[in-house]
Amino acid sequence: MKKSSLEVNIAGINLKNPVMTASGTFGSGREYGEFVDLNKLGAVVVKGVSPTPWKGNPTPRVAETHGGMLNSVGLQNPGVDAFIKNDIPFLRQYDTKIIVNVVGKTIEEYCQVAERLATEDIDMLELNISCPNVKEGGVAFGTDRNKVEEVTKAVKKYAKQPLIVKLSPNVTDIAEMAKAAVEGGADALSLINTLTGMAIDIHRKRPVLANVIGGLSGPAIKPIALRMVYQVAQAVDVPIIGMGGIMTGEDAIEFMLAGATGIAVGTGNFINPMATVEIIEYMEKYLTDHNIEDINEIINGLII
Amino acid sequence: MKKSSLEVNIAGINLKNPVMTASGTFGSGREYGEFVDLNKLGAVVVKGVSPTPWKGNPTPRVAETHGGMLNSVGLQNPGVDAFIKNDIPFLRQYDTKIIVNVVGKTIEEYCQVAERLATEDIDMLELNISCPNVKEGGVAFGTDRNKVEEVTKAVKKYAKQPLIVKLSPNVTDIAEMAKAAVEGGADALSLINTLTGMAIDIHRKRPVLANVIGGLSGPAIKPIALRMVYQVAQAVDVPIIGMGGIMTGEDAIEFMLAGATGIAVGTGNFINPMATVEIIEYMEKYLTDHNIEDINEIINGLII
Amino acid sequence: MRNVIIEKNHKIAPDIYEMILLSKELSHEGFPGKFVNLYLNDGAHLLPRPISICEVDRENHRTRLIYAVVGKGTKILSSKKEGEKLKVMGPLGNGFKIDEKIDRNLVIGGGIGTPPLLELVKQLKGDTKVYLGFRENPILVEDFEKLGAEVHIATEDGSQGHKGNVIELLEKHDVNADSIYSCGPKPMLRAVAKWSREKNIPAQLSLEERMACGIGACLVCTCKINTEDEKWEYKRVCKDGPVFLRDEVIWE
Amino acid sequence: MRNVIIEKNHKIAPDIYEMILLSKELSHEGFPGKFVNLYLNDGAHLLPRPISICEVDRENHRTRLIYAVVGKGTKILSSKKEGEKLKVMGPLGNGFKIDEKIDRNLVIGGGIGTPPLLELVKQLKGDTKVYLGFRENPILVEDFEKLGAEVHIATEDGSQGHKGNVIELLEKHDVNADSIYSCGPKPMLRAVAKWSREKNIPAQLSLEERMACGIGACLVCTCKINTEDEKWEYKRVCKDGPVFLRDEVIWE
Ligand SMILES: Cc1cc2nc3c(=O)[nH]c(=O)nc-3n(C[C@H](O)[C@H](O)[C@H](O)COP(=O)(O)OP(=O)(O)OC[C@H]3O[C@@H](n4cnc5c(N)ncnc54)[C@H](O)[C@@H]3O)c2cc1C
Ligand SMILES: Cc1cc2nc3c(=O)[nH]c(=O)nc-3n(C[C@H](O)[C@H](O)[C@H](O)COP(=O)(O)OP(=O)(O)OC[C@H]3O[C@@H](n4cnc5c(N)ncnc54)[C@H](O)[C@@H]3O)c2cc1C
Ligand SMILES: Cc1cc2nc3c(=O)[nH]c(=O)nc-3n(C[C@H](O)[C@H](O)[C@H](O)COP(=O)(O)O)c2cc1C
Ligand SMILES: Cc1cc2nc3c(=O)[nH]c(=O)nc-3n(C[C@H](O)[C@H](O)[C@H](O)COP(=O)(O)O)c2cc1C
Ligand code: FES
Ligand code: FES
Repeated sequence: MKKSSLEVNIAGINLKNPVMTASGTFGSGREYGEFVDLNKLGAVVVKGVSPTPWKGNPTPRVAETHGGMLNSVGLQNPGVDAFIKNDIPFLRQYDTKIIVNVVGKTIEEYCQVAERLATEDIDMLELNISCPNVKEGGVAFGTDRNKVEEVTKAVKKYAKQPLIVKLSPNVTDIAEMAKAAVEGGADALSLINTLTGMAIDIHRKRPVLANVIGGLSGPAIKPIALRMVYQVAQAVDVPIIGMGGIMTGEDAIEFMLAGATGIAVGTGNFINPMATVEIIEYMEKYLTDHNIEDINEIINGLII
Repeated sequence: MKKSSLEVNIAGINLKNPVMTASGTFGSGREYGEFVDLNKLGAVVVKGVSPTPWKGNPTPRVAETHGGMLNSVGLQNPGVDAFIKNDIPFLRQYDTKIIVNVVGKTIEEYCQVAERLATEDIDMLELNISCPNVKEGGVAFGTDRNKVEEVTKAVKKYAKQPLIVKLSPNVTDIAEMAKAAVEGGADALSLINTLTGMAIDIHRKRPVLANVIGGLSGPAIKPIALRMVYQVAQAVDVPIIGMGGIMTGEDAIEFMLAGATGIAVGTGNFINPMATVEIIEYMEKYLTDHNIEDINEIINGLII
Repeated sequence: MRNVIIEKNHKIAPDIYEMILLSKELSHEGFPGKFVNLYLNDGAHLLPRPISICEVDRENHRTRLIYAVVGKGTKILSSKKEGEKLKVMGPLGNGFKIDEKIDRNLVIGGGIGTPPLLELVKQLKGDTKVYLGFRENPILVEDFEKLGAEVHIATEDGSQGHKGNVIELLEKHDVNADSIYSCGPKPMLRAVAKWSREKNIPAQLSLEERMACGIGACLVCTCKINTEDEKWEYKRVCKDGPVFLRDEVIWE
Repeated sequence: MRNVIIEKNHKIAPDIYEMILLSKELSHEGFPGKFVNLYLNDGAHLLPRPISICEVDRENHRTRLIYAVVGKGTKILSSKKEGEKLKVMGPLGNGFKIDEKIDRNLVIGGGIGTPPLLELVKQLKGDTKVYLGFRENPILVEDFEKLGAEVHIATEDGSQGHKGNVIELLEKHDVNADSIYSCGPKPMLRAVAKWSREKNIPAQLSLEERMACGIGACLVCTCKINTEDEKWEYKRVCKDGPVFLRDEVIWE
């Protein structure tokens, strides 16, 4: 049997394999580049980029929880100009796709970033309407069906690259949000962003995070993420990038069977910097063991 | 310093301490009675009781997940008559409060159970409008603001004991659901029920649960539960029973600081059958260490 | 809950381990067909693992378990060191009922369902025939033989004994008996149920189901059981079983 | 990521442990003020724990860590057995910058911030004074003395040396120096910053912040740093630090 193919296509873009990095957990690839050969990755999804520099929230910004972690970084980033200047040339040295996570406080700000990136050498945009750690924008857009559609539609006008919309899991009906994004013109969906959570230092009687509430990520949330990917795959026809607690190749295959075309590793990188490449290796093994020639055969392959 | 008091009052009922068992994880106390002295517990919350016997869902009904578990029991129970005959007399042998979890497929069914229990020797009712494992009733009532209010109002008419409404975490805005329940007449609130989740057997390409989707519980969900208890405590004035991933005394204190008057242990019992009594012991120690005479002082005691 | 010491924990066949636990209470309460819940003490894998009691040595306070490494929990179990402590709950469940007046016992085991039958055979009175089926590597054969039982083996790959399954072997030998005790994979138990019904021999079958509490409180481990009044109801494998009468069990 | 062997892991004071790791690379790259990320291999506690390099023995490939048990992660760490393997990332971060032309070094340590200063003192040229403050039980005093440094101790309970804090002791001794290196709890660092500014002595301070990745990718470990162009920006303690110049740090 010849080597199985891991290539997938998301909204017209060919990825050498389905494995990406989750926004905000991998910087712009520079730091993890010391541990992981970036050429091996399907795509690098960079941290959220806003029109102007954002400082983010005060520290502590992280709390460990059972099988997961809370973060309240709050989209600290140097702004789209610095990103274009420093990070695109760096990433373009590698044979991988570049997906830029776009953030803003208003619809106009989201559009500004998309417009500014329109002529840049990047492969896709990921619209982040699901960050729970900022007061304006972020999750405020991601939990209201109409706003999801509105912001997607607005950004779509400026976007020259395929547009992924990243959904928030902090909603009653994820399928409805997915439909709203698709109606707004999303070419693909990614999910899930973090679930809002909290941790308390009982001896100081204070929240562990300076921001009180943060976003929960890591293996603890995997069953929720998987359920949402499955529900969204039943509801819409655009490709899905699944994430939430993926640590191993087994986890990644679960997401693909549930309906994801691509998968992303976030918190998993912190726990095992080699997670992404180990997942790619496992995918090859899984396909060989199961006598499957093309990874596309397992997407949405769940038998009910 | 004299021994600190653990006594709390929930909707007029005095509990010797805040520690209860979460519905559905402790049967009617009989089985765990071999490991735990039921006289020590603040209250025993029994499994969901419906007007007629319910068979529940097919097996497998459980899947272990990282730091948690999924269940899809589907409220199997012998019906309210069998419950009254067998379980109330058993539990009344012990010096603890009895809280009955009430389930139904329609508003009428919920009311029937409340009516049937009106003359029985039990202490409180817990209205379960948040079970994700049944097709009708359950979470269908718990994720719609208006239905929450409607079913609460209806059951309140028949309830002779104080009425706790148990909220579902699978919603965009937990505070809104809490307000709806209080407007419907809830004397107290309990939260959270399980989060819907999923697990896949990648080699069989099938869901692990026969029911495909189940309810996630255990320490993995604690940060989410804690955040919701905190948000609800800011939004309403009725007492809150907090639960979701409580395993240790430290966890329990976190919930009380966030605003819970009582706490319940569910999945924690499976992992450590002695969890409830160990939590009670820890509470005493915590109060002594912090020089606090009355546990009521720490409720909602979070410093922001 | 007991905190017991692991006296031994070592591989006895490919992916099969033997663990000896030291505890007076455990060994004294360990009757055939009962199981223990083993707590892994691992933050990712919280639920206890149910493992049948294979054999007890009451004098030396030993309880013997035989387990297959099939997933992450049993993998963790296999890495426990001798001398370490292990949290154990049990013995749990209802085991095999032994009728001392019975003459001809037939014990049928399959794969990793074989271990709990060892203590059973030790306690059975009368004549006992043991039929065991395996995919490839038989386990515990000598242990059964040492008890003086007549042991017959079937392997799917034919590497030992009859090539094929254990029911074929029973039919080939035209076995008869007064009572059957069986534990093994579901397809085998189903075949044993069918065969024994045809032969009109009463049978006790030990079932398996995924569990959480292990003591009857959570209702996740149910199986369909015939009842008199109703058509059927879900009973708890952990508390009402794991051993059920053949005619109670409804196969899906 | 390196899989290294734990040569030693034992208690040296109440709640304080010493761990010796065996790894050529680690010992050769371990410069003063850098740290390692230790992976606990526990399903509940996933994030690595940052611990400073206390001392390296390049010849014997040893890296010495001194850590306090303050929570669940360090508790797990303290239960690791000698001979076990440990996953380690590092050495990470930017350590102390040593200016070889400087004559009079002043090293100020507080509590569990003392360990990383040992390798520093070993490498400093010129005259070195070491001032260490503790709540009660001083650690590593003999180790510093063995290096030929002049060591002064302050304890809050007065059980050893000066009763009170280390700044009081510095003032009492009217210490002067050309360069200060300090690591310890935030209140102490802040006091060192104030004192050194008054004395007009340049100082390098090693900061601490809760971390996730440990390599600069996730931005959870930031601290406020003065910049030329803007008023201030958040810099990463793990990658841009943990050692910063006194005048860069903005105290909250
Ligand atoms: C009453 C009873 C007695 C048993 N006796 C033995 C024995 O003596 N020797 C032996 O090797 N095995 C025995 N088993 C099966 C054993 O419990 C499982 O193989 C084991 O739990 C698998 O755990 P894992 O983490 O390695 O597998 P995983 O598949 O990773 O486990 C995931 C979850 O599913 C559960 N699970 C997986 N397979 C089974 C199964 N077959 N039965 C029940 N739960 C399962 C696990 O307990 C865990 O909760 C028995 C099971 C039952 C119910
Ligand atoms: C660069 C650096 C070097 C350090 N060097 C040493 C050293 O040499 N010796 C030593 O004893 N300690 C050192 N620490 C502190 C040490 O990392 C913490 O004490 C340890 O992480 C606590 O873990 P825990 O699980 O026991 O505590 P918990 O409070 O249970 O930990 C919960 C979470 O908070 C984090 N955390 C808690 N306290 C701290 C802290 N003070 N600093 C950073 N993160 C924290 C943990 O890493 C974990 O993610 C250093 C910290 C940093 C940032
Ligand atoms: C420290 C941290 C920072 C994050 N920053 C961003 C971000 O800038 N934009 C975004 O869309 N998601 C962000 N996320 C969410 C992740 O991309 C991902 O959706 C989430 O963490 C779930 O995946 P995981 O469990 O694999 O981490 C961040 C997550 C973490 C842990
Ligand atoms: C096996 C199982 C059965 C449950 N059955 C019920 C039930 O009958 N009624 C109910 O209101 N909640 C039920 N729950 C939810 C729990 O009461 C509790 O809200 C939830 O598990 C979160 O708490 P935990 O993390 O401590 O388990 C059940 C949970 C489990 C795990
Ligand atoms: S495992 Fe809980 S009832 Fe059987
Ligand atoms: S810990 Fe991730 S940037 Fe410092």
